[in-house]
Amino acid sequence: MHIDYYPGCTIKASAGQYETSVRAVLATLGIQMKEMEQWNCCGVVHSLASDNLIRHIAPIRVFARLQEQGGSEMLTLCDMCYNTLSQANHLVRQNARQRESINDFIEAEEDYDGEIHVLHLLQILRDRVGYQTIKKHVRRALQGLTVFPYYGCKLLRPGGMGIDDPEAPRVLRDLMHTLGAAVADDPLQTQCCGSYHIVNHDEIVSRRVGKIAARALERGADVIVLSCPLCHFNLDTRQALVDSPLPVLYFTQLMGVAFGLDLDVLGLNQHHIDPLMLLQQRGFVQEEEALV
Amino acid sequence: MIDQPREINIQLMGKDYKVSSGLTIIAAIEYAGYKLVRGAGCRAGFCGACPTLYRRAGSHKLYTALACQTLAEDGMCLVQVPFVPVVRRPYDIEEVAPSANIILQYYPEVAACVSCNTCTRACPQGISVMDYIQTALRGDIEQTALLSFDCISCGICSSRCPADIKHYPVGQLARRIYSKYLLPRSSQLADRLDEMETEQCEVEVETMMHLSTEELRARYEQRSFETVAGRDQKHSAIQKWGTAVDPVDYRDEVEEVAY
Amino acid sequence: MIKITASGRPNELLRKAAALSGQDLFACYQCGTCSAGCPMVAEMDLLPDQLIRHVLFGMSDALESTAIWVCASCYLCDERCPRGIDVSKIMEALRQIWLRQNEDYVHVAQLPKETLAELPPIALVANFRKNTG
Amino acid sequence: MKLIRGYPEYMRKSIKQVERTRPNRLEQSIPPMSLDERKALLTKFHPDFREDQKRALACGPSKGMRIHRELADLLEAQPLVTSTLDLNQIDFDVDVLIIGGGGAGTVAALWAMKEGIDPKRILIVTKLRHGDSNSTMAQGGIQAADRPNDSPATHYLDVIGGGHFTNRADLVKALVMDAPSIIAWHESLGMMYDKDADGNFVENPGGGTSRNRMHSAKDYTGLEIMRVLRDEARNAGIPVVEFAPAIELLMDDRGRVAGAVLLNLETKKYRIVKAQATILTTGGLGRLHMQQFPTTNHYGATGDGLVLAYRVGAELIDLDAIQYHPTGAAFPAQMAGLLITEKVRGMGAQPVNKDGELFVFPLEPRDVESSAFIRECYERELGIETPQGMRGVWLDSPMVDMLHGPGTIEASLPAMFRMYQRFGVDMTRDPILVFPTLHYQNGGVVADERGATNVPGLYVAGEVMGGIHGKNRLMGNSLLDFNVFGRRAGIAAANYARQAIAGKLSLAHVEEYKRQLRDAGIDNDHAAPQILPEYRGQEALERMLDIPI
Repeated sequence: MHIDYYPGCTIKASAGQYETSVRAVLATLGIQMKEMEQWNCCGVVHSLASDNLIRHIAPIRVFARLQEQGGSEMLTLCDMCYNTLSQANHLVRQNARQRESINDFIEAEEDYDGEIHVLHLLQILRDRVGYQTIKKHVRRALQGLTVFPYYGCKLLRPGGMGIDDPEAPRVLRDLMHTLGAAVADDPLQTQCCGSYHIVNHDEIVSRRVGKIAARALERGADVIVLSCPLCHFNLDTRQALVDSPLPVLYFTQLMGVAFGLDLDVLGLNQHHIDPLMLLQQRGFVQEEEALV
Repeated sequence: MIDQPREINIQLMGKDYKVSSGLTIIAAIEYAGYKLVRGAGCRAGFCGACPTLYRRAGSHKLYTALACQTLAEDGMCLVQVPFVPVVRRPYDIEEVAPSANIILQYYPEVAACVSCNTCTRACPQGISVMDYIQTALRGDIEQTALLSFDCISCGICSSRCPADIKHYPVGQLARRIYSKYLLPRSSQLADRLDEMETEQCEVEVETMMHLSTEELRARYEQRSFETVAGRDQKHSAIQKWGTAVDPVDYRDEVEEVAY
Repeated sequence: MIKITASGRPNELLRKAAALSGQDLFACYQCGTCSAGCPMVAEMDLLPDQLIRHVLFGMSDALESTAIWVCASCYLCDERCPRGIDVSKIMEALRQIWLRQNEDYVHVAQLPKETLAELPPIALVANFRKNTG
Repeated sequence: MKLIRGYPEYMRKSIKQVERTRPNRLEQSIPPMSLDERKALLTKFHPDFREDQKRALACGPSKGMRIHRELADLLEAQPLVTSTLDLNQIDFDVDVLIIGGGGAGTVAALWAMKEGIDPKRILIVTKLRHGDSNSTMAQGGIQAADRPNDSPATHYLDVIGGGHFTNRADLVKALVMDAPSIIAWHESLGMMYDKDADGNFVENPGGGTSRNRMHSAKDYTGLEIMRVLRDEARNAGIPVVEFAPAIELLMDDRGRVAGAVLLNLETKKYRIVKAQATILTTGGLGRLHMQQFPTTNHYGATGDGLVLAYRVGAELIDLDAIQYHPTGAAFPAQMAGLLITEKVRGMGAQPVNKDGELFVFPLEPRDVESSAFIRECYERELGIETPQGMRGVWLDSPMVDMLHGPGTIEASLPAMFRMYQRFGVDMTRDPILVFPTLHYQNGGVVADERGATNVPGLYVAGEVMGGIHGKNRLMGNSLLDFNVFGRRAGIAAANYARQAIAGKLSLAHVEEYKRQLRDAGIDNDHAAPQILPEYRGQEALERMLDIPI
């Protein structure tokens, strides 16, 4: 089976390891990603002002282009893309007047009426593939590894848009359990990492990240997993305030380790905080593999 | 089919003029009596000196075009844009090796693009301007270079951008990085430059220089011609080009008549 | 109906904030749940519930507060508000009111090249959308 | 007038003939002319051989040289300023002044800087904008012998034969020997040449080349070269004053060129530049419209540099030979004179007359091909007359896609395709109407291989320089020429500037030239340089009052 795939800018610019690990994991599960042609940035954040229509053009243009290309479902990996696209889709479906204005402006071959279904990768894995199938592909169960799932904001909220219970999400926990890992839970898992303040107030991000990482450590975590490239950047580069920084991985990288996939496609060497040492110590990765 | 009257009415900067039909905008402005200093360059669509903003009778839209490449129409109301301020950031080409963020470092406002596509719609070259700004945002230098190649730096895109992006320097930077760092260097050229170190080439040229005109002519007429690579050799019109068709010394003979 | 504002003039700030956010600010009964859950309160000068109050009174300091810029639209307050108010939309409305009267809140041209070299595009795009008009 | 897909009905009838003969023509061409045939054709039809259109220069260093009368008028016109002009206030005091902001000027500036001149002590002044030049408009390519089956000596032979053995050998040597290193420089600057997967250049033939050595960037080669050079000059911080043509050179009391008088085209204020060395890179003269030919040249190509150089005593060469490019657009009128690159014929399009007959071998040298077009239109009366009264012959462009596959024109000739499309003609479907157009100044100011003229302190490069191409330039050698001699002049001027100390500025040479004009009995009220051509409508000019406001 194949699915139309919307990558988003950051996946291409600085989160290549997420994309390559996803491709490898999905290939193992028999799913091919077909990157849509000619796409643009989704806009990253949904505009919350009632009249700021120009800020909705980006995500809706993405839909209009996929519609022109004959797609009906869209896979996203990035939490922010997922959130922005879903909220824009919701707006198009709910607000006929704004839908019309935006369609008039976009001048696509065909108006976009909210027909395309946006899916986050985690939804595919949970709802389409299923944990049972995933379990069948586990070659090296992650026994003895304690994982701190970090959801952040955009995967869960606003309520109607999220992929899981906004206050008590479990998708990452269940997935990690499927891989054989132990999971450390904490309310900070769903709290903001400081987001785009990294641009001009990185001290805010450092404080937020410090707090989250310290809590993860307290809970006995060995590693943080997540799915958002911005959270990843913040957590991976701003743990300076923490005494013993925790490696931060995309959840698909751990899936790849558990599936026994080639390390070079998993991009485990593309992190500020090196995860390889830990994975070697725990015996999930052999030393000669890690050298690749 | 187009039916145009012999004379048309246009407004130049709000003033009415009657001009002959069938003229380009630039020629119509001159016909009306303006001597252009700004707003005219190559007059052939290559230099970007003559961006024009105009409205058409019966439309609410603001259009853009190159004045030398667009026909003046009856009812047009237009102004030429003498200059679009587009601030570029200086860089050292030796120090801009490709990385995902290299363009964002110089032009971070690329990230302000709202994908409205106004730039693309305004571009007189028909370039997908928004798409190359988007590929720049995601660090795809190759696509940015390829998509922006036909740009003539007229700046119309930047004059219309709600996000204040400076488009053409973005394309320029991408093209130079792509060509310098991502395209492989020519090994043939490198070989020739090595060969020229040995002075062999110079000796050959010096030999030519010391030949009499008669000897040169003889060599010229005896040149062998390279056949045109990659062309359809079946076609005679093409094949002919691979033969000696070039001029010889007729001019010298003729000149004796001329002076 | 008598409307009381701090200045005695009609409350233009409230009118705009309500229109842009689509929220009924009068619905707020000042329970403070939003502020209690907000991960950013440590960085804010006025807390979210205080901001709403200030807007209701037409106090222009709401627009001068750092809080509206610190809010990163994580939607936690919206999720928890017992009165169903989308506080994040009020924050966005206040940012928009400020941005439409002033220059950009963050000046890109002043961002150091070293910072720009490492940032993911996603951070820059989000920052632009929140902090520039 | 009714137009059907861009053409009036009567032209459509002729196009039908072209379509009718096309299947046959796709199979066969006609042979090139013999030398005798060429000679007869040229003397009778080439515009350069119309002696009634030429006259001898009456004064100056090249007195007696027979040149086109439009150019002679210009060289014998009155200066725009007199020696009474106040030269005491120096507005720019620089080491190297470069007059002309096209390719040659920009290359010269970059190399003067590399030679050690502080970029702030270099000044480019230009009539229009930096980059407004024929350089930008060059389409086809740039020659350099860098493939294994080629050599600088082969290039040399092609150049000198193409120039009918009238070229100056030392200049040709410089041209061909420098060519590979110029391309290497461009490669290091990041110019986006067409390359194959291995990084080697895609190289095509051109009229008169025995090897494929035309490096190109689609059909925007000059644009690509110019915009990268300009970008590099901007990175270097080299000052440029735009809309400020030089209207006279300045000399010092020891007879050396020492700067120029600039005119701000918008305020009409003059400014004085004092320079240790001056490089003229003012380009060509197409906008003089010799014999009323249209031109491919940019708006500012009015031969100013020749005028300025001649007045300080610089010698001229080969100015009797002007290049008429055979394929200028003849229809629609809005495109009249615009260049249709030789690449179109190179890719298989044939020139045919109104009956659809191929009447000349498609790839004769430019001057021969042009003469054949003129003969077809004005002697045999087999051209097609446009509604505006211009005559032309068909260039059967749809053949390109038929020979090379659909989409070739759009991919390989995007500028051509786009230009015709803008004016309602689809060149992939219908032939295009062409007629010779004024293209290039073959000759120019005499200079040595460093670009130095016979006047101390004055250097030249680019189209304004003569001798390189002799009487006829080959395709792809003008982009090369401005790079080679721009670099050489920039380096030589930098070295000269380091030693020179310009003395007191003077315009005495202007008075001297005026005296020579008087002595020669020339009494006219033309003024030169012309700066810009006159295109205002007749009706508007007739009622214009020249009132200072």
